[in-house]
Amino acid sequence: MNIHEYQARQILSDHGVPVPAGEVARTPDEAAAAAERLGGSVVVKAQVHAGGRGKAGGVKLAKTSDEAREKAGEILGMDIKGITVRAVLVAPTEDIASEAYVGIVMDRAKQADTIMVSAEGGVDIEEVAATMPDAIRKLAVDPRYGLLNHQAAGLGHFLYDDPKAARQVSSIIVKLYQAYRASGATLAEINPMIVTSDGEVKAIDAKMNIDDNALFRMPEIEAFRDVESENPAEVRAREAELTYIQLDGNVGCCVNGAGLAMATMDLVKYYGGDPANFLDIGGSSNPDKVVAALQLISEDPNVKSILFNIFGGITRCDDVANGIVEATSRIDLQVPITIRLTGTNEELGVKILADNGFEAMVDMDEAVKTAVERGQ
Amino acid sequence: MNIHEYQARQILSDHGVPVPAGEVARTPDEAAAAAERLGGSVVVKAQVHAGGRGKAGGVKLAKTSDEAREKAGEILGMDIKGITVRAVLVAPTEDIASEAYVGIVMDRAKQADTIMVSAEGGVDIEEVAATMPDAIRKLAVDPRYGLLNHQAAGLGHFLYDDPKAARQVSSIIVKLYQAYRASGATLAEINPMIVTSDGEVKAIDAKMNIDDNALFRMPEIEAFRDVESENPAEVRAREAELTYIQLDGNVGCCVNGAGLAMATMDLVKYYGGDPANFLDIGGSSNPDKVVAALQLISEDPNVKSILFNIFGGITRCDDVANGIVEATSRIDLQVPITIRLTGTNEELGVKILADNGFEAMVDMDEAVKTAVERGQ
Amino acid sequence: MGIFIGENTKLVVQGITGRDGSFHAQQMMDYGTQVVAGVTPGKGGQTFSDAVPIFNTVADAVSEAGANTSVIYVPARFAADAIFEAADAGVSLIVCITEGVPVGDMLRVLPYVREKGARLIGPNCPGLIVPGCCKVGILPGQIVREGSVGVVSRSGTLTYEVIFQLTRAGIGQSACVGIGGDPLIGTNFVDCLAAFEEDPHTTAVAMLGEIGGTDEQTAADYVAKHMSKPVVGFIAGQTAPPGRRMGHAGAIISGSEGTAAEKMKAFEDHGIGVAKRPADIVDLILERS
Amino acid sequence: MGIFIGENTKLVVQGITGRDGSFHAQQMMDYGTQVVAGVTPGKGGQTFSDAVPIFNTVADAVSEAGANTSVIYVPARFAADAIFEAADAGVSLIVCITEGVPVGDMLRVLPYVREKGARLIGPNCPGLIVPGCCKVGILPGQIVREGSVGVVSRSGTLTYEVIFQLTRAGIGQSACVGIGGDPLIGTNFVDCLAAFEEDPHTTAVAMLGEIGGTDEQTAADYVAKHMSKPVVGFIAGQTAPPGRRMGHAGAIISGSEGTAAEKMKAFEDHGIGVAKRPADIVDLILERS
Repeated sequence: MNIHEYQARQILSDHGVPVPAGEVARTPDEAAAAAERLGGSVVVKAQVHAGGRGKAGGVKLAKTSDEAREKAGEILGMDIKGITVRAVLVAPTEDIASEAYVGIVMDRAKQADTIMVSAEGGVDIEEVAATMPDAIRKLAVDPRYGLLNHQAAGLGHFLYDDPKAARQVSSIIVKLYQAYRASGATLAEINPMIVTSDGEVKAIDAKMNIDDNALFRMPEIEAFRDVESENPAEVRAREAELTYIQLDGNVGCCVNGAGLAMATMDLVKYYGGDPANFLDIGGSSNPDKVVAALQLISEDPNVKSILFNIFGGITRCDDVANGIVEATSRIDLQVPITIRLTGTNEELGVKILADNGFEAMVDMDEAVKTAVERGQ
Repeated sequence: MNIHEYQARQILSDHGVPVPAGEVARTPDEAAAAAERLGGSVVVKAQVHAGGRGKAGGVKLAKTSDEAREKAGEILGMDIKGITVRAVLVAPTEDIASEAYVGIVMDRAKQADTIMVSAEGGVDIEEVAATMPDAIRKLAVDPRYGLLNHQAAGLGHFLYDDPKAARQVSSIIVKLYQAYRASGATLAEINPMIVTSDGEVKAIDAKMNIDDNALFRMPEIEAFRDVESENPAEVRAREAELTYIQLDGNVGCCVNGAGLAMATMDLVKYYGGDPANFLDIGGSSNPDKVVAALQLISEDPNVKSILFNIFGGITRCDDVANGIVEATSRIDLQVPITIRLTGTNEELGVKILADNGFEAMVDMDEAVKTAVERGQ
Repeated sequence: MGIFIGENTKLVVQGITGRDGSFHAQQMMDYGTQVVAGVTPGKGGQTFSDAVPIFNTVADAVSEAGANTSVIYVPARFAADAIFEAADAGVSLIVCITEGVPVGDMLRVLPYVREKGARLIGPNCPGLIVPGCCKVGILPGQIVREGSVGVVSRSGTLTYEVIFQLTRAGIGQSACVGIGGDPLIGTNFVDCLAAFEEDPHTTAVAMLGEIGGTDEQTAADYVAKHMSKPVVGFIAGQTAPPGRRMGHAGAIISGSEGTAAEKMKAFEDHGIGVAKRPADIVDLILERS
Repeated sequence: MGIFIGENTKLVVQGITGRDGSFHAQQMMDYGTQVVAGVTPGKGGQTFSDAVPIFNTVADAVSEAGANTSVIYVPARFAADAIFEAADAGVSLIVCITEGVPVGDMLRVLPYVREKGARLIGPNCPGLIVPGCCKVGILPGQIVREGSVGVVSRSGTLTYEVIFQLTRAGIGQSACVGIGGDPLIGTNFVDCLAAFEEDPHTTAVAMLGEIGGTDEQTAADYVAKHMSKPVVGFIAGQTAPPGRRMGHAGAIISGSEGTAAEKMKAFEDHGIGVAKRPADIVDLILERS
């Protein structure tokens, strides 16, 4: 789960990371009032789950509260990579002497959380990695021992020559790691980490991703979920316990299993079609899920053809067949539907479909080819 | 550091271990009032840093608050192994179906905290270990992973056949371990851990020892220190940063280093004397410590001869010599003093002593022999 | 015969009284797997399906029923505990079917399993099967066929699909292993490839990857350096949009975006036959065997 | 010559700018030890005693000055961090002089040091010395003499006492090691006995124990089983009152009360010469060499 910058700032601040004051505003007037309270000049930053908001014009400076109202007015409602900005963060501007990057991410290959730091902060860290790899130092944290103080101190000395700044940032890294672990995060980034002109180290920006599977332990972080800033269809899918990602093709796909779902999309493309979505109904046999899935797909106006590709394992073909029958009785489908059904309880499922006027195929390639043709 | 039962109960309760209500009382009236508030019959238990208080009559039942006043009156002021009882714990009696033992102790050989449990609780666990060793199960906790849930569950199933009691006690063991680790303990014991007749598992008694070296991290536990229940001379020694244990011999010993101090006491015994104390002035060179040490020894009425045995390393002989001169000018010593001084700055130290009328020896055996003879 | 499991597998089912555990315990028994014990804390002493003793702990299942392999069907929040327990009890193979285990839990579990000298397959995997001999997990027994092609896959149902197509084409399998699709897993492609290379009954290997991570690239390198047997591969997710879960930092760490194109190129560069669609696996195997 | 340290020892002093660190760094340099670096975070770039470069981290001291051994003089609350750092930086020997390190810190440190393949001596120990060659720690250089008796001890000043008496009697030492008196230490008697057994310059060993724990009993058993060289021993605390710090549970765990009598009996039972007083060590060594 992505959380907003202001939420990540809250988590970090709760763990003792020095984060300058800041307020969330959902209207220009709120932004003006926040700027008034903060005093002096502020920065107004779009709160959206999308990268590159700066380039998109989602970050603006304001010298007065009137100016903050004006800038917030420009940013609120703006569309950044398809997502409408509904909130801004208003934070005081800082007197910046230098900018660094500090991030933690789970490294699959090393099977360890890995801390990355670079004195080249405030810019795109991928570019730093590409052009000056030595400017980045990486540290894999042994999960049995956690981040050790001397490791954080070593990163501090790598970042700053000034002993005071080095000490401050190493303490911040320790706290950032604690926040990361305590939140079930898989990513936490501070970019930039600044040193002010009077030598204070502060986290100016904050980005965190949370492991969905860990959310059950942290209702306070689950509560950060901002459904308004997500695709409404995807929100509904999650509520129905489906994994759904909307794309812009014409063949709607409903598959059990993520790997098979991706392979199905690939095959749609292979046969000249374009997948309208990724949709995994998972391993359950609940017919309600099938109904919810068909509902989601049928509401996508781009969809010209619907494809079911079900390989029964835990999922039982008869349950899926019942779901399809149930769903089509409730939804007035405007597009053709192609069904591939094999595996556990296949015969029963095929019979249920046949009894209700649906044909089922056994071969995946044949089904995909047919669905693509029907969508043209 | 030893802490009292009522303090250990507090720590355990703070970590979620089910400990029945209980109140500390320092007067018979307080005990009666506590019994009144608790209602029903109570147990009145002496709070002293000494084992075997039950056998010594320091634990009594009371059916009414009047009886609680009476029993508290008997226990308060009682002498248990040389320590005066100044407080009692008043706790409700419980309806006990079975008693078990649960303890955690740091195992030096395994270099791990080790949990011990036995369904044979409420009795002397040493006796269980001697007579029916299979009734005790031990589990060494890997410090890198901490106590794992399945390990606690396994101990629970070892203790109780009843699944509910097993589940309860394994959860208690997890919390006990957390309390133990969070307090810097080197020992935590619950004996007995009871199952009530309605199937609830509760900790009825609690004993904890805290690592002195960890106290700096835990001011709230340092605050538990009960100087009134300690030997006043030992308290003063600790305040002067000396390690002092009073014994009942006649040769007062002042040594630098614990091993040498013990070897010196052994040698006093070897030559027919009896050491009056263990006293380690440590590795520092502070003359004030020498003054404080001599003060402590000279106040012990049993001391008939005083022996200094100093092997200078970090400790400098001249500092010790200055301390002896300073101390003897302030204290009117009634007994002979024998000084052995060698090592760092030996010549300077010997000269300072000689200038002030003290003779210094180089040989440890000779010095000890002399001190023993002078004490006879 | 097969890899990791076989005639000597004595299985304990952790979570045997649960919905999935009981269903699949029966399926495995029906397939011929020696299910010697079940574990459900608090239900020790009971019997599953009139035949399998249930214990409170895996340690009991090992000492009293001789279990040497464990399969885990417990809910996600208890899965890490279950893996710790199995490793601690001394089983040599642990197969964790459970989906949705927190990454932070797996971070702690993996070094523990390694230190105990056990092998973990999964989590979030369908398990493994040696056709005609033994199955541990949830792979449907009816789609496999005895033969000599090793199948290793990060997916669940996609694995079934490929096995199904192989079997329909008359190509049997020596063993099929689903290693799981989570970011942190106990057994990776290289482990399975090495086992297939050593297994005398395996003559070729089909490897099914997915987008994300770099395990396929590492495996490709391993194939080029250490394998004599032909390997063919497929990557699911060629049309997937850039991953939303793995941020920029992840790509810097791994030095890769984890795209299907990268992985397919690694396959090609290291002599692995690249299937554009699952059905191509069959042709490639026939060509190369 | 010697054990654990020698001509090839290149020492980094952690806490070199502190009171104890600076004093003993100078003492060690005067004795001839190659002190190649000091570490004090934030003072990197400075120089100690006009000769020794100071670094911010031990890693820098290893990579830039070639340190292979570390000695630690930092305050107790930072000692565990310092040991972690030294082990992580790859030095092969770490000598921790610091007294008062919390037991809970040591519990975490010890497996880490072991995993990194380093040896830790201490904490709360005087360090070690190879007479005429190299000293690491705080043992006074003027009381030792080159020779062939190995000395290993749990104590501080008692070690000096015994060395002093040996030297006065004309008996030199091959190496003297103070292993420290804390409940948790990195190197125990057995480790040192094994090293002395292997060391061609050592002909006999004096072992100085204390009450508490069972390390001396384990050592006695080791001597009987694995040592060809004569060993003599002394236990301090024969007249000590029953330990106040170790409760009943500790005795059950260790199967011992840790008394001097038990330890002396173990020595006797395993062929170790038992000294009743420190001075007896000299006679026993003369008898048995």
